[in-house]
Amino acid sequence: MTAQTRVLAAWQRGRAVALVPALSIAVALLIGAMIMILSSPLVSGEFNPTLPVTAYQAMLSGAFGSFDGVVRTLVNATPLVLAGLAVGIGFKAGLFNIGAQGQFLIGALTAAAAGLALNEASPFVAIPLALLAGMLGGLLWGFVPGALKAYTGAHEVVVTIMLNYVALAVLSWAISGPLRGQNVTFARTDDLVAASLPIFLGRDGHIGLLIAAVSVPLASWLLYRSTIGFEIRTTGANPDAARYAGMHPRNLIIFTMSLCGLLAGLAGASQLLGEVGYMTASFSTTVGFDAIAVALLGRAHPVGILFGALLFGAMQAGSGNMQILAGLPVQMVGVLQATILLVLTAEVVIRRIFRVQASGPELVELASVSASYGGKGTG
Amino acid sequence: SSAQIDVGKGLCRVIGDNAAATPAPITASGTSDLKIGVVTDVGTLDDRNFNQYSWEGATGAAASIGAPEPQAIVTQNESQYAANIQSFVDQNYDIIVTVGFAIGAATLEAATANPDIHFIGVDQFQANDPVGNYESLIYSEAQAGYLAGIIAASISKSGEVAGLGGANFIPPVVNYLRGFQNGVASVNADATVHIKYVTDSDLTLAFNDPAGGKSFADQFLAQNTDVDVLFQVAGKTGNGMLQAVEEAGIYGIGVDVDQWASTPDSAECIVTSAEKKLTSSVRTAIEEFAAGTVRDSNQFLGADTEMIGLAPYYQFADLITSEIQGKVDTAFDAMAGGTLDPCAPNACFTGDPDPGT
Amino acid sequence: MTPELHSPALLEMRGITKRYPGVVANDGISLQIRAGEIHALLGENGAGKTTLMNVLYGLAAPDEGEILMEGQTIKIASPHDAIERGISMVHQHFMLVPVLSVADNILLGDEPMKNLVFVDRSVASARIRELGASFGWEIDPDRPVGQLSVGWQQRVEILKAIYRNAKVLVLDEPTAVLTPQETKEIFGVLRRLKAEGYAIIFISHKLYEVLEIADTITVIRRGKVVGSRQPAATNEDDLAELMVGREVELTVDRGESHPAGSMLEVEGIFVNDDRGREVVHDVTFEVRAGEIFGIAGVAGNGQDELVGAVTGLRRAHRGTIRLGGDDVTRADPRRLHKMGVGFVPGDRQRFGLVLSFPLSDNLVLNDYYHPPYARGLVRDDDAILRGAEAAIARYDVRTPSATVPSQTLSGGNQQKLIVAREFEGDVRLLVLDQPTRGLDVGSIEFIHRQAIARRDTGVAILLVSAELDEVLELSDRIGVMYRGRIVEILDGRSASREEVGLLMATGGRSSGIQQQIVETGS
Amino acid sequence: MDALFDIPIIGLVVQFAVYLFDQFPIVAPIIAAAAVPIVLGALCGFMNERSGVVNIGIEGMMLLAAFTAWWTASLSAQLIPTGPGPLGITPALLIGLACGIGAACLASLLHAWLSISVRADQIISGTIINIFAFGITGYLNLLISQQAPPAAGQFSKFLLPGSITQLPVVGFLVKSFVSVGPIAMTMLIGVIVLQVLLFRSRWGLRTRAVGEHPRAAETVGIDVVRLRYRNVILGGVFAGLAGAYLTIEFGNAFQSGMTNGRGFIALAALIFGRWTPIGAFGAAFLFAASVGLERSIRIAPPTGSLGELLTAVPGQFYGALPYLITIVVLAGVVGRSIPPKAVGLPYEREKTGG
Ligand SMILES: Nc1ncnc2c1ncn2[C@@H]1O[C@H](COP(=O)(O)OP(=O)(O)OP(=O)(O)O)[C@@H](O)[C@H]1O
Ligand SMILES: Nc1ncnc2c1ncn2[C@@H]1O[C@H](COP(=O)(O)OP(=O)(O)OP(=O)(O)O)[C@@H](O)[C@H]1O
Ligand SMILES: [Mg+2]
Ligand SMILES: [Mg+2]
Repeated sequence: MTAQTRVLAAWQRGRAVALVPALSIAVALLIGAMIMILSSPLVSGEFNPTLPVTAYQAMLSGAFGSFDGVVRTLVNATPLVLAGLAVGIGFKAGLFNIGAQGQFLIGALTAAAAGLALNEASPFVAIPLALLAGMLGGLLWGFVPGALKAYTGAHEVVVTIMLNYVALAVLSWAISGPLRGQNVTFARTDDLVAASLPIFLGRDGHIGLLIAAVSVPLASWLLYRSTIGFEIRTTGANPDAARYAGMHPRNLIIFTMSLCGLLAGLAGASQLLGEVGYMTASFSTTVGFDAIAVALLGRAHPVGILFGALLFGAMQAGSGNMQILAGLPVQMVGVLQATILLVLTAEVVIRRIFRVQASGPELVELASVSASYGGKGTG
Repeated sequence: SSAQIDVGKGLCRVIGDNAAATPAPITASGTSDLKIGVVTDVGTLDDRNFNQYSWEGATGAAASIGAPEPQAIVTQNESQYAANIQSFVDQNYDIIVTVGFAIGAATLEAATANPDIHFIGVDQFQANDPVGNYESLIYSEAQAGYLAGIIAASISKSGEVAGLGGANFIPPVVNYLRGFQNGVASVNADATVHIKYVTDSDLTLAFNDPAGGKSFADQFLAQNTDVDVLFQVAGKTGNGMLQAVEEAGIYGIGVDVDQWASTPDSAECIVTSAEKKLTSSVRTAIEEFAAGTVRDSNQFLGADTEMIGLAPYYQFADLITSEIQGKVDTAFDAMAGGTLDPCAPNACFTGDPDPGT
Repeated sequence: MTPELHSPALLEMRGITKRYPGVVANDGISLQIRAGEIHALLGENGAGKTTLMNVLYGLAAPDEGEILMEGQTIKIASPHDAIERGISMVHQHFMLVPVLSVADNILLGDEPMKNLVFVDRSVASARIRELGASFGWEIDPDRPVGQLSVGWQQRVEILKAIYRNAKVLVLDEPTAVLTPQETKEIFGVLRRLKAEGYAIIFISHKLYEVLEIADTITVIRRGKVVGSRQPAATNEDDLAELMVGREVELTVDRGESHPAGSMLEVEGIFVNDDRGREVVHDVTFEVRAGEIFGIAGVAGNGQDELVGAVTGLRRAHRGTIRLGGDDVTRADPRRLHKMGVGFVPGDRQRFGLVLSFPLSDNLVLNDYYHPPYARGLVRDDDAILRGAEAAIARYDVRTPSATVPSQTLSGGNQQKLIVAREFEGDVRLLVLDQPTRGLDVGSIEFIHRQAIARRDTGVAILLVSAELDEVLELSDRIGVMYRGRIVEILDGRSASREEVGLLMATGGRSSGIQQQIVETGS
Repeated sequence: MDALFDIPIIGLVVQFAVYLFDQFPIVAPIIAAAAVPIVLGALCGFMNERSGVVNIGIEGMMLLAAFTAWWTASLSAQLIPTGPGPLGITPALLIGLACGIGAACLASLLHAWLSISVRADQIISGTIINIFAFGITGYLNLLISQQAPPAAGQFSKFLLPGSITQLPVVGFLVKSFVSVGPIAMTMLIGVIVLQVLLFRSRWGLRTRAVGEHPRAAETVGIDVVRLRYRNVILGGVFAGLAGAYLTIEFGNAFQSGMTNGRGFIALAALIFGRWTPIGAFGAAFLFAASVGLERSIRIAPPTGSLGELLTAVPGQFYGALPYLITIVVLAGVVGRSIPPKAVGLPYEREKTGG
């Protein structure tokens, strides 16, 4: 193969993969534009057909218009990548992890606890240990539903929903009790000093970014190149066959849920140590829930998740400008995200409209997700 | 006096032809090209609380100084505080109002980094060397709660009143309620005051769950049938509590703003509200800055500056006798003069979660 | 007996063509069926028999062609239309809802109602009992179907089809899971229905059955009708050749076996099923290296659980299992595999394959973790692919490549894939559970040959099959399983069909009266 | 009695039992009222999942309905200002209720189209509905709040004479289930009717068949696609009722995001209740009762040694209590809930089973 044909082939492959998502996003933005135009009298008191242009321009400039904006996009995407993997890898094992939210919070909490304990230590000690603590905290919060599913059959959807709420209670207890800071006026910890992640890129590009960046190929490797990944995917696609093949679906369920928890916990730790710098009893976030959308957007594939997280991160980064310059309520971002996901999901329609051929049996990837919610459970 | 409504204990009254004082339309006193931005706390802009009233203060100020319409960025999670402030910085805004104590640290950082921008922090406090371009507004909720307590003790027939809060680890909530408790005690030392909180952990339940608030208050009133005055400090969750008050036919007391006007659906039962004048304090801070006045970095806002107080009584005007009003006025003046501590004998927020009573 | 050949056709299919991506499943097929006729369809796996019936039943829309009933063109767009027209079908795979009762399954879609909303189960139950009784079946309409043996499920399917007062009855491989006795019984029913004027389409891979029951036999190959025969004017070899397009050896010559020492020893084991009921009681047998030990039995007599215990998918709660002298009673599938146990599972799609995975991954399903397919935790995709291509070639798996998902393979090729995986390597014991279920003569021949070849290399083979002929053809010794026990072990070469069939059906060698006693006694 | 209280450990148990016995009748009606939207949400899930369609979009459907019901009721109250009739019914509220149900049904139609016709992953479809509902209701609510219409009021309770609601032993049951508003009544009726229909009607039989083995259902002439569409859209009615309950019966105002996870709790109740209406009802009540217990310990803690013990525990523990109880019961008692076999699997008509 000459270099030229190789480039051509790569281009064609890229086109095949990216064409439909790109078209879908375009269509979704059009739909979003229509919603904006229709609601413009409520925004500015008069009908304003150029509102979408203003809004999208503002968003784009916020997310990509400056170096800092780009970094902000990356920083926003960081926890989404990690938590998105926490949901996506679960999907691969046939597990629906609605609990990334709770795992995220517990991870942030345990990272904060470790960081506080090591506030006097050297960053070279404090940072790795705090991150590790975050991972372990999240791991525990994933282990519980995994073990309950494996040994009692308790549906992970129920258990993880419940554990999300329990996490809030644990968090509040810890922050207003044992971890409360010395000189603070409300329930929060002292500032984390030694364990806070160094900034290496622009204004707020902390090294959590690198962790997320590395986690994508690692997850890919784990799922598609390692034997454990093969076991995870086999368990997800056909737990009976996994047992037959000498794998141990119960252990795999526990392992995978724990791994998911670990990733979500790492997301929490990275956001806490890299962005916030202290923990409050009301540490609020929607990362765990956004992660579900990101994982679905990325079709549970690590690379897809990366792109999904970047998209969501960019929208978040641009949302400030959208509010300032277009005066649109922040909820418009949610509307746009839902629309993008909708159009991508109904991609058959997009294919029909734009006459794009399907590139192959790629839907297989996700086939086990909702199936595993139901009758195909593991014994 | 207005007709009673025959529901529950029958204490609520038909509103009649009372009307909320419509604020005078603001006329611009000149023009200004100051760009004003508001970064809210986590939540929504229409929370009928901090976010909304700070925002209204900003729009009011913009109108009065003739500045362009302010813009707001709604924070959706705690990690975005700094980024949202930065968005305004990047757009070259002149005044940035940040709302809520939790955003204080990010505000301080931004103020230090951007000495040319004026920051106003609602419900914030600078403990260390205050920064010149950062004005933090601290309200004395305890004083407002104290006044509400005087009213509650005076109008209660059973001598049993309640203060229900959203979360027991949020300082303003605890301050309101402990002030309330002290106010009640100042009038009737034998009165029973229940202080209860919806949650110790979940802020959504605490402030953003009207249905949960109604359930909570329903249950509270079912288990404490003698309570006939209820003061709530719980944001939207509190709005649900006011509905429970209405169904129980007892007296309710609003919080933060004149809830008789802001939650008209429960107005029949709202005797008054413990007000903290968010809107006018934010507006004043902006107007003063625009006028070039240099003010203290920590603005303690209380009775002395009339930034706390009680809302009108409307249909309950005749319930509040001049004797009661006299007690209110006396306490107000004493607090303004610094001779009355609303946080005694029961201490206000100490940093620990308030266990309630 | 034979209906008038010139009486007008009740049903006619004309020039039916049905294309699926890459396959022409039916290619201009025409067919005529008269009332009172049993018309058999024969053909290899994938010949298009089921597709043709799906077209008739409204489950598949034909690309070309038309259907006529009593001379009139009719349109059948859905099963609903078909049922309206008096067409009923017993499908190749059970179309029963396991959690529903027998009665609910039968009346589903045609429910007798009371008070406009409620299903009138009492009326239906009475009718079902009555209908069953007319065939000599004692049916409990309230039992969940999932609790019935396959034989009884098949009877329920037939009742379901007849319950709707059909004129045309289609039976797609109804006897595949039945014992000879049950098949006889069903044939009795079919003859009676024929006499009542039903037009019956009967599909089977078993040539002697077709010869026994059919009035007309139509053979389909690759979607085309390749010939029609009267039973009297043909024989099994002729039909097989017509089906496959070449000469087929219907029975593989099993040759001489030279058993050596004992490889698998099963001693007094007791095993429970999923619901915790003990369904294998005190089973003892051994399989020697270089011999095929067949277990015959009607499905649902504890074979699944026995196989589960031997392959490590279940635990025997009493007794011991030894492999080459080592105690493996509590070994898990991984350990057994390492010790040289190959296992072709009965439910290939549930246990044997991950349908969404490529062939290559399926070929390493239980060897993915060690060299040459993996080093440490890292899979070696090249080695996996090379291994797969070699296996595909060696076992003649028909597929465009080793990387397509295995769900795109035909059933026979899926089974060959599993055989390719399990027969390879240092195997000492092969457990073959229903290895040829649903396969056509060509595939059966292939798999039987492979099994004998492995036996001849000294592998011990445990063959479990509800297919009596298969057990008889291959086994050196035969254990008959009945109600969780091995009731007798016979010599494979001298045992007769009738003898084993009777043991399978009654657990004993005596006549029907004693059978009653055995049944009520347990 | 007091003697019993002093026995170590057993005494605490006895005290706890007495405490529950004392407080339960008082709190029961409040528990029931809190359970209504959860049960209704679970009924929506029931309609979907029994016919083989996963629905994790209950939350979003409820939120859409809550907003639409409230908004349209408010708008029509301005157009048709009428006094309330029995049960507080006004034309405006009825219009609101209808529109709320309509909105949830529209969302259900989208869900049906994506899950059944497009054959998309059903979990994605539900997620879309959740995100969209959260976004659009928050967006519109903020935009209209500048000129927010006054609320249209709310349905009121069916008032019975005190002699009935004060009856010993059963009075609280009457108060919990009979002396309630119209939507809450619908809930109870819905549970009973659906439970009966599921096992005894033609619709129920067919629904179960389609949820377990759609192909078998198709082969007996049942139109799987149509039945699924119908059930999913009908499920929207229950989500609509659940949402409307929050804004025009239990309360009378809308707040952005006000369902606060009740739709997810409903999903949990459905799974917990093993996909039956009665089971979901029981699970929702267990959950609401746990919340009631949690609040009871905050509001009116028991006295005596039990009270001392309970107040010594950090308050957050009680906040987590309802969720912990759910987990423990699910893992310890209920164990594996076996879902309808075909749930989550898109149905393709012309697909042969290999
Ligand atoms: N839904 C479908 N999509 C694609 N191909 C199909 C479909 N249904 C059947 N086919 C193909 O059509 C051909 C005929 O299949 P059919 O099931 O009719 O065979 P058959 O004669 O019944 O075989 P068997 O003896 O195995 O039951 C096969 O190649 C099969 O793979
Ligand atoms: N559902 C399907 N999707 C894609 N391709 C299919 C499908 N079904 C069948 N095929 C293709 O059609 C080819 C022929 O399949 P078919 O079922 O006709 O084989 P067959 O003749 O029945 O073989 P066997 O005798 O082994 O069962 C398969 O090899 C496969 O590539
Ligand atoms: Mg085939
Ligand atoms: Mg067939």
